[in-house]
Order: sequence, then structure tokens, then C-alpha cells
Amino acid sequence: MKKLINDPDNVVREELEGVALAHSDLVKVVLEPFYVVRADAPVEGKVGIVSGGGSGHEPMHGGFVGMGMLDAACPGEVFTSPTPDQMFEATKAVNGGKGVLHIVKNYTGDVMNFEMAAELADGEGIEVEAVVIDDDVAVEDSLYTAGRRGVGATVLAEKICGAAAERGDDLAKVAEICRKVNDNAASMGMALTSCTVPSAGEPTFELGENEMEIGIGIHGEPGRKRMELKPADEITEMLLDPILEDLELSEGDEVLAFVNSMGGTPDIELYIIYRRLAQLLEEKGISITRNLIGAYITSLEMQGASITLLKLDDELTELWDAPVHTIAMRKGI
Amino acid sequence: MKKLINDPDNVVREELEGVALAHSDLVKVVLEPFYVVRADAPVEGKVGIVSGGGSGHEPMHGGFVGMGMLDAACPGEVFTSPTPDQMFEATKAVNGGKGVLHIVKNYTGDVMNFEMAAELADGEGIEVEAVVIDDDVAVEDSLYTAGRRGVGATVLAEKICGAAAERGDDLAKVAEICRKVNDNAASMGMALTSCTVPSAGEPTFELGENEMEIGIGIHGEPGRKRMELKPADEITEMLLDPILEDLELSEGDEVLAFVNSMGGTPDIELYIIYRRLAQLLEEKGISITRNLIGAYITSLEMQGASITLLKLDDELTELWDAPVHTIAMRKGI
Amino acid sequence: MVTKQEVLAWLNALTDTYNENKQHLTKLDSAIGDADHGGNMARGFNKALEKLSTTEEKDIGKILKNIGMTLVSTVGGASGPLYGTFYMRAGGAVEGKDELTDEEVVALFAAGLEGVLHRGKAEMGDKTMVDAMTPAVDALREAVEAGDSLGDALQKAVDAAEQGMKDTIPLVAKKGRASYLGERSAGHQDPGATSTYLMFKAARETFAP
Amino acid sequence: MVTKQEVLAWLNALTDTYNENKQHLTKLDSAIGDADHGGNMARGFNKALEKLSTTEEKDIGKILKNIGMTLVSTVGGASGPLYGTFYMRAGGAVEGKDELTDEEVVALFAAGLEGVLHRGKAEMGDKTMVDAMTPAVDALREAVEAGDSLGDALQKAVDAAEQGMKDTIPLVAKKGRASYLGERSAGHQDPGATSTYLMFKAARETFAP
Ligand SMILES: Nc1ncnc2c1ncn2[C@@H]1O[C@H](COP(=O)(O)OP(=O)(O)O)[C@@H](O)[C@H]1O
Ligand SMILES: Nc1ncnc2c1ncn2[C@@H]1O[C@H](COP(=O)(O)OP(=O)(O)O)[C@@H](O)[C@H]1O
Ligand SMILES: [Mg+2]
Ligand SMILES: [Mg+2]
Ligand SMILES: [Mg+2]
Ligand SMILES: [Mg+2]
Repeated sequence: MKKLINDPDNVVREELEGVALAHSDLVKVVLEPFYVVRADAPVEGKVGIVSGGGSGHEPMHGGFVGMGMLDAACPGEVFTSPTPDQMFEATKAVNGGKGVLHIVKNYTGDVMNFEMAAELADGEGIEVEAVVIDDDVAVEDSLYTAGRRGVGATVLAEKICGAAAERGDDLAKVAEICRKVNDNAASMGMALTSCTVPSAGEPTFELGENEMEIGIGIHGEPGRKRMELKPADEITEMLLDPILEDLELSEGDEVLAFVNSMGGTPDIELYIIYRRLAQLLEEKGISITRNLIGAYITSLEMQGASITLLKLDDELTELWDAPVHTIAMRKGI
Repeated sequence: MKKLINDPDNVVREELEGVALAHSDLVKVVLEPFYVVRADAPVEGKVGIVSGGGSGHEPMHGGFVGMGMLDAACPGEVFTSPTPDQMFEATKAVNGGKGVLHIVKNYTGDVMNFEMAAELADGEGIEVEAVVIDDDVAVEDSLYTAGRRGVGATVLAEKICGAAAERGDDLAKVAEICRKVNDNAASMGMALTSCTVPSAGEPTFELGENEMEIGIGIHGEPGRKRMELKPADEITEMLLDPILEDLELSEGDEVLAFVNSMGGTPDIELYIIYRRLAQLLEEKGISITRNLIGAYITSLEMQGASITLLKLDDELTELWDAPVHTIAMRKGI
Repeated sequence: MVTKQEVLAWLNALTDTYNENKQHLTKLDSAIGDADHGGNMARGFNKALEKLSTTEEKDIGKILKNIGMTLVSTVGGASGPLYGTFYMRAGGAVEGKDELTDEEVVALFAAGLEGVLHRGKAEMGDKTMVDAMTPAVDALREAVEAGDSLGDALQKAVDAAEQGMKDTIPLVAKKGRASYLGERSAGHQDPGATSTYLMFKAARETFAP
Repeated sequence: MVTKQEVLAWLNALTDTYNENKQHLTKLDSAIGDADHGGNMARGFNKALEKLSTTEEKDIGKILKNIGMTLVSTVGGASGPLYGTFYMRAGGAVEGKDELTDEEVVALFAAGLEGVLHRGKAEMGDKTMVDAMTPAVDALREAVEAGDSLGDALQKAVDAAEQGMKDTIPLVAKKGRASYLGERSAGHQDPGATSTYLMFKAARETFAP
């Protein structure tokens, strides 16, 4: 395992110490238990927004804490959802009297831990609503399983809900917008290489020199299928098709197109994918009116990419465009 | 070779097509010859700033074109400096009547090609001044060699000179500020893995499972020495020492600390390095008053990191803080 | 009869076994999950053991509840709330006790299982820890009711857990992270069922040595 | 005497040889540079050849100048301006000619070399293309002045280029990207010296077959 770390057991703590040293103007980092919170929290009279999940997906979620996005983020160990006490403490720290939204990615662990945190918050009289994000169309959905994973739509939901909270929407409304984002977004990812969990010390999976994994999860969980490496244009189509099928987009629709690096894929390749994506959508009469291209929800150093489409309407577009000032996303300020 | 590309020969063109499709609000992409230029170029009455170099270092330079930074960027083939006609066309396109600054990284190819472009621009009566950036302390300097390479300081110079041009400084002054940035900045990088040039098809070098390269260049050029992998804290010290030696910083000095990913290194590791860097500087009484952490000058998918320090004064700090709106760097707008 | 000392020995043995099997559990989790189950269990029990010294004066119920709370607040993931709830409920079932009758041992494990079912909503055959835990608790209860010695009964529980664990191999996961794999989850042993088997094995070795 | 047809044949042969040696040149450049010299030369000459058809009607001087300009505008890197200048200056030395005397062949290469020296400011022993080009031009001039046939003279130039190329191996680079390596550049053959050797070799094979 080759990583710029000291001790695998201290990766998250030392990273957080680094964030604290680097960004004290934007966030406060609490180490017992781990959470990252807006420097000016709680914002009185504003709905608080808390998210969290395993570490290793940086800049998500800690990089999205700040004005116009999250009020707090709870990082777990690498790829391990955080614990209820982290979320509980974060919830208390951001409660400005209008309740707190929990944005939860749909993983059994995340869901159960956030549930327990909500129970604790409820005990203290803090109103909490949780919205579970499950946009990953790589997973065949079913009522009888854990459902789909939460991936790229989480980033979009955090930005959009952050803007809604900032403009003064109440908890029910912010939660409604969050569900709207989730309902109108779909994602699909792929990997060229595995990531290596520091404490595991070796790659989670092995891919041959000419293989790729389609439908990979952001924790290196195996995907839909393993297959021969294809040109970027074909891969783009393979990622896009199930997304289109899921969202049932039609001519004239407007979307936000999000091309994401799994961590180890350089920008140059993301733009090659974006190019094809834009061509394919253009052919279908769907217009990309907003986009996001870069490494926003990663899987350590994994090489690969994911595509997320979010169907936009005026409200979502306006909220997407609203000012935001976090470590990893900034505009209008 | 595993990359999200179609044809190794079309990587740069297709990437630029992607950029054009994604960011037409910010930049115009010209394909014959390749250059990326501010959508509103030329800005009348403002010094134009052109940079460029081989592709594969994204987001540099194309990601830095826009208000408050570059007016145009000329991308060459991967790791190959661009040609004089690109720089010449870009120079003409951004000339707002106050002359054009060329920010050139110190590589023989870049220097010669920019020289030829300046000769061409001179022929058309456009005043051009070139500043060569050579901040890489990994290279032992000498009057009788090609000197040191230009690396991380380039990003800082582009931001700072962009702000100076934006506030109305004349060409001589913008060039002077550029030289000041170069004189007060020093960088050092390292790699855990090699990059693979698409047209070469295989890794530029091979490192053993337990090896790293210290003093690596951003084109995968071998560095100072190859050695056993060390913990991040030690590596940070090994990168910092020659920088401190070069800059002759003393207690009370203020610096901008820039921790850069070579492309394949995730944020989490950059913050572990930043943590140690901040501790080491604190011990020496040097204060980090500004920082930049992320993948800004990369070497395709190479895993590794570099540190750049820039000694700040009030003028540089003010220019660093000025608004900027480009694909990869944005603040205040 | 199981003494408080034996319960403490069990928790020590569990910590050892999770430390020893860290790589093994993580390896199983790499195949159909995210390569952290070994680290999760080891981290949780090492922390729980560390805190144990401060609760050693307490009764078995409190000790187990504290273990559960520590697991909840240090493990995370799916196994944190699940095993956390297991030990909290198990502790609740033997509140105030300093030693346990065989029936109380059954009640301890049965309450733990109920907690897992409540928290995770998995059913038998979903390819989770429940597939090892349910048959183990059933076997334990039946054997104790049939008058077996606690040692024999626990051995039957271990055997049932082992069988349940192995039976997860051909299953297609319906719950947890492995369920995202669909058909591709078949052919791999569930990591959580494996850590559950190890839990019963450690109990067999320390409760009725 | 070298005809325009032979000059065109030389440029064709050069394109072939750079295409064939693309991996080889890139491999050399990987060791002490950035793994692009093969791609650079191949890209430049393929483009130059493509444009050649439009200049075939012109004289040798114009043809070479056009090659140089195409190289400057398609290669980039260090080799683009250097070889670009080489061919532009070489063309300048034989302006208006449709065939070349042996002395004019010498003038062609000598002017090219001068262009490279002017543009790159490298000296003999700096571990660059100059280390192959200088001895080759010197050998060519001396042999022609001594009355050798053009074939023999070019063969001596090729031999000198080859020797110069091999002599770069132990050198520590003083110019170009390899110079960043300091002592570590020793022990590797310079890619530019190699492409220069190939240039003389192609001339030998096409000018005086
Ligand atoms: N809903 C559930 N009910 C019971 N057990 C579950 C459930 N979901 C997952 N598990 C168990 O949890 C184990 C995985 O634990 P772990 O790897 O620590 O957490 P995570 O899946 O969050 O990474 C699985 O092997 C499975 O036995
Ligand atoms: N200043 C110089 N003068 C002459 N030749 C040079 C000089 N600098 C570099 N070269 C030659 O250029 C070659 C490298 O060319 P190439 O790899 O195409 O460009 P780059 O170094 O920009 O990647 C070197 O092997 C060397 O022979
Ligand atoms: Mg996990
Ligand atoms: Mg090059
Ligand atoms: Mg797991
Ligand atoms: Mg080269």
C-alpha cells in the first residue's frame, strides 16, 4: 500500500487536524467525537443541515460545510458510516431553532446510525427530519432489499438544500426539496482500478490490465459487471443509458450534468466523458443548463468516473445558482 | 494503459471540445490552433496574460482562464510544450492595447516556443514581456544548465498577476510582480507512482511497492533520488527543508502554503501533509496566512504531492485575495 | 451457571478473536462489501475492553449494556448499531445479575438477537449475521430446555452458527451492502455471519470451558 | 549531385524512420525526460509529409523551409523549435535550387546545425542533439572537401553521428529536460542525438543510394 499517511489508524484524525489548521475561517473541527461544523454555527432561525458518512469520499462531506451548503458533516472511519453520537453532537451544534435536516446516503449503516442519532435528538426536543438519498441506478431496486445506494445526487442535494435553508425555508420545505432532488437524480459509476482502504492495506479488488468494473460503488463495492475496457465514448453511453431509463427524460428537459472523478482520474479524462455526454444528450434534445465536473464524491485514489443527471426546474436551478462558500465549492462570494 | 480516453492522439482535442461544451460562459476554445481564451477577450485597456505548456497538468492552465487570472492558455500535446503559432494567436486574441505578459515555465521547449511567439508578436507590433518561472528546488541550479523547472509557483503567479492586470497595472508592473512571485516562491514534489503518457502507452517510470521518488518533475521526469517509502510526516519534512533553505525564511515571515496533488492523490492525504507542514512552520515561527490545497498542477494520474511556499507581503496578499472567476479557481464572485 | 468473571473472560476472548480475525473478516467484506468489517469489529472491541476496566465493578447487565454503547459510539457502519443493539438488549435481559443461570444465558442471547432483528429488519436467508445468530439462539434454547449441560448447549449453538454462516455462501444478499451486488453476492460467505459465529465460539470457550 | 526527388525521398524516409522508431525514441526519453520525443518527431514529420504534397512544385529551399515551419507549428517541446529551425535554416541555405552540388549539401546541413546552436545555445558535451549533429556536419564537410564521393562523405557523417550519439551515454546533461536530473542523467543515451543520427542515416540512404 502506497499512501501519504502516517498510521492507518490515524488517517481520519490527522486529516481533520489538517482541515482545522487550514480552514478555521470557514469551519470548526471537533475531535471528540469527530465532526466539522460551520464556524458560525448555529445560525439562528435557519434550518440546520447535517450530513455524514464514511471518510474516503473527500471533499464530501467536510468540504461542503459552510454558508449555503451543510451546517455540519460527520466523518466516519474510512468507508465506515459515522456513529450516532457524532451526528447527535453535530445536530445539537447546528440547531438554530428551526429543526435539523439529516441528509443520509442509503447504506444500511448510515441509515441505522442516523436513525439512532435522530432518536437521541428527539429526546432533547430537537426536531429532525431525515432524507435518504438513493440515486445509484447500478443497483437493481426492490422493496425487499436495502435498495439503491446514495452517490452523486448527495452532492447536489447538499448544495440545493443548503441554499433553500439559507433563504429561510422551513424544515418541511427543505426536506421536500431534498426529496425532489433525490427523485429527479440518477447516477452510475465505473472503475478502472481499485481503491485501497488504509486499514486493510491492500486493494479491495483486483482488475486485470484490460478490465473495468461497471456500476462500481463509492466504497469499492463490486458493481453490475466486470468487462473489457472500452473507449471513453462507449463507457459514457453505458453509464448514461440506465440513467436515462430511470429518469424518463424527454425532449426539451433541462438537466444538471455532473461528471465526477472517483479520485484518481484526471480532469482531462472527465472532459472527454463530458464531451460525449453532451453530444448524446444533445442528440436526444435534452439540454444541459448547468454542470459540475471534478472530484466531488470520491473513493480514495480509485480511478474511474461517475455520471449524475439531475432534472432541473426553475426552483432547483435558482437554488443551484445561489451563493455558496465552503472548502470545495464556492460561488457568488 | 487504463484511461478514460478514446484515441491517444485525440486526447487533447477531445478534452478541449469537452471544455468548450462545458464552460462557454467563461471561455472560448479555439481548435485551430489550440488555445483557450476568456469569453470576453480582449479586455480593452488591460494587460493580457497568456500562459501555456504541455497538457496533462490540468486544471493548469486552461482551468485558470477567466476574470482575475489568465486571458488565454495554450495547451500542447500531453507533456509537450505548445507551438509558437498557438501562443501567437492567443497573444493577438487577448491584446487589449496594453501589451501581453507571457508566463512561461522554465523548460527548454516552453522557453524556445514562447520566444519564437514573442518574435512573431513583436512583428505585429504587440508588446510582449515574458517571465520565466523556475521555482523547483529539486533541481540543482547552475548558470551553465537549463536551470530549475517551473512548477507550483506558476499557479500562484497566474492568480496574482491576473489580479494585478485586473486592477489596471501596466505591463512592466505586472511583469515585475510576476518576477517577485517567482523570486519569493519555492517548490518541491514527490511521487508514489508514475504517470502514463497516453501516446507512450506505458508508465514513464517504475517504482517498487515500497519506493518513492523525491524531487519528481511534473512530467514524470526522475527526481533527486529514489528511496524507501516514508511516513507522510517525514516526507513533508523532506519536501519542506530544501524550500526553507532556498527561501531563507525567518521568524515572523508570512507565507502562502500550497499543498498540491500530482493528480492521483486524494484530498485526505493532502490534509495529512498540510497538518505536518503547518506544525513545522509554526515551530519555526513562520505563519501561514493563506493556503491552497488541492490538485492544481498535476501530472496526469500520478500519485504524489508537492509543496510550494510563497513569501507574502501586503501587496501579494491583497492580489491573492482579489476576486477570480475561472473554471478551477473562484472567489469573490 | 455463568459468573461475572466468565462474562468478562468472554469479552476478552471476543476482543482477541476479533483482533486475530481482523484480516479474515475484512477479506470476506472485500468480496461483497467495503473491506472494513474486520477493522470495525476490532476497533469496537478494543475500545470496549479499554472501557471495561471502569465498569468491572458493575453487574453483568450493566457491563453488557456498556459494551453495546461503546460499540454504537465507536464502530459505525452496519455492524456498530447491530452489535451495539445486540449487547445493549442482551444486557437489558440480565439486569442486576452477578451470575447467570443457563436459562438466563439463553435469555441474554435471545434478547440480543431480537435487538438485531428490530434494528436491521433482516430475515433468515437475507445473507446477514441473522443467518448465523437465529439458528444459534434456537439451538441454544432447545438444548437448554432439553436439559443439556451449558457446555453441550453452547457447542450446539456454535455448530448451528457455523452451519448458518456456511449456509450464507450460496445466498443472494437481500440486506446490507452485499445486497447492492445482486446475483454477484452469491458464492461468498457473509462477514457479519462470520463475526457472529466467532461470538458464539468465544462464549463456548469461556462460559463452560 | 542531389536532386529534388532525392530530397523528397529523404523526407519520406525520415517520416518512415521516425514512425518506426517512435517507441524507441520515447523509451530513451522516458529514462531522462518526459516520454514524448518519439511522438513529437512522428507527429511532426507525418504532418510535414501531409503538407509536402502542396509544396512539391516548389524548389528544395522552399520545401525544406516549409518542413521547418510545419515542425515548429506541430511539434512543440524542445525538438519542435530546434528541428524546425534546423530545416528552416537548411532551406535558407539552398534557396531557389532544384538540385544540389555536394558542397551545397554540406551548406544545407551546416546551416541547419547553426540554427540549432543559435536557438538552443547548447555546446558539444551538453548531451543534446548537438553532440551528434556537430561531428556529423564536420565529417561531412571534411570528406567533401577531401574529394570523397557524396555517398562516402555521408557515410562518414552517419558514422560520426552514431559515435556522437553513443558518446552522449556517459555524459551529464547540461541542457534540456535531462539536465534537471543532474548526475542521474549519466548512463543514458540522449533521445535528440538519436533522432539526429536517424536523420543522417536517412540522408545517406536516399541522397546517394
Ligand atoms: N439489515 C441488516 N440486518 C442484519 N445484519 C446486517 C444488516 N445489514 C448488514 N448486516 C451485517 O453487517 C455486515 C457488514 O458489517 P460492516 O462491514 O461492519 O458494515 P458496513 O456494511 O456498513 O461496512 C454484513 O456482513 C451483514 O452480516
Ligand atoms: N538547448 C538545446 N539544444 C539542443 N538540443 C536540445 C536542447 N534542449 C534539448 N535538446 C534536445 O531535445 C531533445 C528532447 O526533445 P523532446 O523530448 O522532443 O522535447 P522535450 O524535452 O521538450 O520533451 C533532447 O534529447 C535533446 O537532444
Ligand atoms: Mg463500511
Ligand atoms: Mg516534452
Ligand atoms: Mg463493511
Ligand atoms: Mg521529451
